[in-house]
Amino acid sequence: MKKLINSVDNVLNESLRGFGAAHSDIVSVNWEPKFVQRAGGTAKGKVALISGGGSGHEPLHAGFVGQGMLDAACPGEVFTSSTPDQMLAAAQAVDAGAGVLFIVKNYSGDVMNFEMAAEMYGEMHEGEQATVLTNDDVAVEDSLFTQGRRGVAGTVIVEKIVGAAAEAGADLATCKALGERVNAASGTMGVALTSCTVPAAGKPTFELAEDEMEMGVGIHGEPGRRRVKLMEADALAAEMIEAICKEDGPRSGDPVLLLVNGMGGTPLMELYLVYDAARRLCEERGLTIARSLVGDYCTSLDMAGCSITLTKVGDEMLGYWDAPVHTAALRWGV
Amino acid sequence: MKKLINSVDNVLNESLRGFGAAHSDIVSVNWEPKFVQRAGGTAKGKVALISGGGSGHEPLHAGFVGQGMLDAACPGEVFTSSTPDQMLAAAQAVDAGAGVLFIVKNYSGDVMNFEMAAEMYGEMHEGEQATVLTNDDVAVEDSLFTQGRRGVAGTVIVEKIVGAAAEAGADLATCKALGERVNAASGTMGVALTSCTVPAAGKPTFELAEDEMEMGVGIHGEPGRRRVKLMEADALAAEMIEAICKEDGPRSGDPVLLLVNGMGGTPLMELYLVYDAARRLCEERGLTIARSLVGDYCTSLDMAGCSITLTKVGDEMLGYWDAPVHTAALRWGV
Amino acid sequence: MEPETIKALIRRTHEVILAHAEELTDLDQAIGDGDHGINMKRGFDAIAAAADAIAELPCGKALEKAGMTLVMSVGGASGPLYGSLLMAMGKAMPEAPDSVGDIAKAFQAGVEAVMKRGKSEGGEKTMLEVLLPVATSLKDAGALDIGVLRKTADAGLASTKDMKATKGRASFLGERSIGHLDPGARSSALLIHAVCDVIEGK
Amino acid sequence: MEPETIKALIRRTHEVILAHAEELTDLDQAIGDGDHGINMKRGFDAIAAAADAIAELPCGKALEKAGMTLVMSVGGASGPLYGSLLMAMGKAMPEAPDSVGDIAKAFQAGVEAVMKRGKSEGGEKTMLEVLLPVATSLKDAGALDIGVLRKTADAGLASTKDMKATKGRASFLGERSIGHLDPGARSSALLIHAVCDVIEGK
Ligand SMILES: Nc1ncnc2c1ncn2[C@@H]1O[C@H](COP(=O)(O)OP(=O)(O)O)[C@@H](O)[C@H]1O
Ligand SMILES: Nc1ncnc2c1ncn2[C@@H]1O[C@H](COP(=O)(O)OP(=O)(O)O)[C@@H](O)[C@H]1O
Ligand SMILES: [Mg+2]
Ligand SMILES: [Mg+2]
Ligand SMILES: [Mg+2]
Ligand SMILES: [Mg+2]
Repeated sequence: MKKLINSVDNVLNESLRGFGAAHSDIVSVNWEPKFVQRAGGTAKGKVALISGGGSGHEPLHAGFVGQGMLDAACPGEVFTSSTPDQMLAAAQAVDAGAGVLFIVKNYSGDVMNFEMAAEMYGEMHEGEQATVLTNDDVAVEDSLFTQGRRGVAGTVIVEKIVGAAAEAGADLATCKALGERVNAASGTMGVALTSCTVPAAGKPTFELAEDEMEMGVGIHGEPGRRRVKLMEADALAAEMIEAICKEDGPRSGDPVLLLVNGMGGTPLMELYLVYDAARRLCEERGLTIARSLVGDYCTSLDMAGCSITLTKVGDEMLGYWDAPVHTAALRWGV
Repeated sequence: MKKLINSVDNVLNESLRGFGAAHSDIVSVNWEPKFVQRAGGTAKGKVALISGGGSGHEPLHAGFVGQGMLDAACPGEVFTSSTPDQMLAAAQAVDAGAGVLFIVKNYSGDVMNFEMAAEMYGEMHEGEQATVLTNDDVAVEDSLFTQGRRGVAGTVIVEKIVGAAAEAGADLATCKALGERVNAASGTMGVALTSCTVPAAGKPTFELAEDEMEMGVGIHGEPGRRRVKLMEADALAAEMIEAICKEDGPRSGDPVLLLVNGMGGTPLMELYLVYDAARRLCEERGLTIARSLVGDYCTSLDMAGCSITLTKVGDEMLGYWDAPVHTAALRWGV
Repeated sequence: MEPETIKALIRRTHEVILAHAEELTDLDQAIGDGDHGINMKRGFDAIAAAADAIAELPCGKALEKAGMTLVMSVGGASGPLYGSLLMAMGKAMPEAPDSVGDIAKAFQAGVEAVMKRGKSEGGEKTMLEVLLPVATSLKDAGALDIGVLRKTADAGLASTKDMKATKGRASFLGERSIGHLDPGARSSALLIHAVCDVIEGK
Repeated sequence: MEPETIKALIRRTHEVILAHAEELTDLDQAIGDGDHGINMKRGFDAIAAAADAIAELPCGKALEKAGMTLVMSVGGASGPLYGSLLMAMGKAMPEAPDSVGDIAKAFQAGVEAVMKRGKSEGGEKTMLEVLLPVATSLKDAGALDIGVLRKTADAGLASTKDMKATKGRASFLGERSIGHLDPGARSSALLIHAVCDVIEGK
């Protein structure tokens, strides 16, 4: 295993300390228990947004804490949901009287830990709270008979849009409803060229031959739909966009937000090339690319690969997307 | 070779097309010959900044075209300096009456191609022009007897600071002198955990064993000072910072800008961990970290690894660093 | 329960988890995300670190505290599930349990808490494949039969191999989850064996 | 010079570069950045594409146009260097060269342009290790001796192996550049051989 680390036991702490120091103008880090919150605190009367989950997906979620997006993020160990004490402490720190919205990716671990935190918070506080579950990953078929779809890169879009709404004064119920609409309007499909390696495991999560890819891979290296032979970017993007559009995805005439997301080990040059392919394919389908985002936003450690997300957007969502944001990983308008 | 591409011959064109489409609010792409310029053009009377060089270092340089930084960038083939016709056409397009400053990384190919372009431009135009050569890479020892040091990630800092000065109305001579001062104040050292793979070559530029690193690697996969055994991040950062500070680097009491730059295949989680190590080491040396930047800014295709840059900065440079910038890869204050 | 017995239980479960952490992670790499061994190790490290404080408590409270320790240190799916198991067992445990029936009842309450927390039942290729039959076997037993307990756990574990997962991370795999043991079922079996070891005085 | 001769020169140099592109890239991977074969291929593809237009021109202008084509298509170090070589040769070539002396003089002018552009001289482990001795050999020759030309080029190439590079990308390697042939010297030798092939009517 080749990683820029000291010992496998300190990866999260040291990385988080570096993150906090590099962005001390935007965030502050609380250590026992671990959570990241806005340096300036949450404005009184604003709905507080909290997300979190396993680490290894950087910049998700701590990189999205700041004006116009999250109020706090609770980083768990690598690929392991954070624990309820983190969420509880974060909620106490950022609740500004308008309630707390938990944004949770749909994994059993995340769901259960956030549920426990919400129960505990409910027992201790009068304040309102609500949860948005994200499950944008279209790779999981038959989702009715399982845990359901996974929450992946679409979560970033939910956090941005709901973050802007909260900043604009939307109340808790409105934020929750909006988050659920953004999630429902989003579909993501991922592909891996190489496995990721969990530091403490010390070896790749799965093996791929030199001529193989994993189509529909999860952001924890969970196996996907099927193992396929290496494909050209155009064919790859076509299969991914087909999978997104298939069920309830965007149709001709729909304006969409197109996110091409790197998995951590893929250079920007390739991501822009995939974006080029995705854009052409969307246009062939009659979709209008209203906004674009290309880069590493929801990663899987050192995995090479990418995901494509399409979110059907209307004017309201676009307005929130364009609203000012000032976080470590997304910044505009300020 | 595993890459998200169609054919090796179209990597640059397709990636550049994607880049242009994803950032059409910031840049426009000219195709014959290839260069990227600001969407709005260059304001009359502003010194025009042009950089360029081989592709494969994204976001360098096209990702730094925009308000407060470059006016144009000329992307060459992968790892191959761009050609004089590109620079010439770019200069003609962005010269706004206050002259053109070429920012060139010190490689024989880049230097010669820019020289030819400058000669041709000089023959055709009355306008002034000047060049800043960047050579911040401290890995090359004995630089007096060779081509000299290489220009690497410090180039980003030169482009940002001189870009802000040009935006503020500095004239050509001032911009050139400032660029040379920033370059002289910067030192960079890189390390590779894995080789990069040039698409057209189809195989890794060099081989590293599972327990080896290349210390002092170049951003084209040029071999470095020596091959070493895998080190912990702290030891690695210590050796890199020692190399930077050794000759003419920052001393106790100096305020510095600290850039931890990913080589393309390294996840953000590891970069922040290296930043944490670098920060501690700088503080032990009595350096004051005035500003920080962590991310992929000057990459080497899919290479795993990183570089550390320290730039000694005074108030003038800090003012320019903090000035608004609106490019695809760096954005603040707007 | 004697503090020494509680400490022995903590020591033995910790030992067993440490010894099998890599195996659990390997199983989780095949159909999950490769952290189950790491998660269990973190949780049982935390319990071991709190052993003195836990051992002072009455049996029920000790279980609750151990469960809460898991919840607050493990994360992932296994943290809330094993945490709920122990916390619910603790709540249901009489102050001085004096029969297999007491223990069976408490264990049953724990397993139900797992099902509630996980919104799951038997046959979904999870730790419940071990926990449910062990609960039944305890309930049905007149006296404690360690051999039967061990066999029941092993059989439950083995049964996960040919199952298709419909809960937990492995469910994303659909058919491809078939042919692998479930990591959580393996850790449950290990823990049952560890408890049996202590009862047998090993 | 006959258009057909120019076309034959273009065809043969193109063929040879295509056939050895991978070898050139391999050499450049060892002590450079692994693109020399790709660069040369791009340049000679461009010349071949312009063959008709180039072949119509008088010898000197044809060389200039071929050189400019390299400059505008290759990039890297080799583009300006080979470009300068051909452009300066073209400028120095009489309208109708009719002696080895004419060619020797033009070639000498080309090599000097390389040295000026590259700020380099012999002994630095570059293409000049081939170009310089070939220039000398041409100058000294009464009549054209193809065999000598080929040997001179090969010897120059071979000499780069034990040299330490002090120019170009390989110079960053210091001592570690020793033991490898220089890719640019190899492409120069290939081009000399290609020209010899045409002269010999191959
Ligand atoms: N809903 C559930 N009900 C019961 N057990 C579950 C459920 N979800 C997961 N598990 C168990 O948890 C185990 C995985 O634990 P672990 O790897 O620590 O967490 P994670 O899946 O979050 O990485 C699975 O092997 C399974 O036995
Ligand atoms: N300053 C120089 N003078 C003469 N030849 C040089 C010089 N720099 C580089 N070369 C030649 O160019 C060759 C490398 O060409 P190429 O790989 O195409 O360009 P780059 O080094 O820019 O990637 C070297 O092998 C060497 O022969
Ligand atoms: Mg996990
Ligand atoms: Mg090159
Ligand atoms: Mg797991
Ligand atoms: Mg080269």
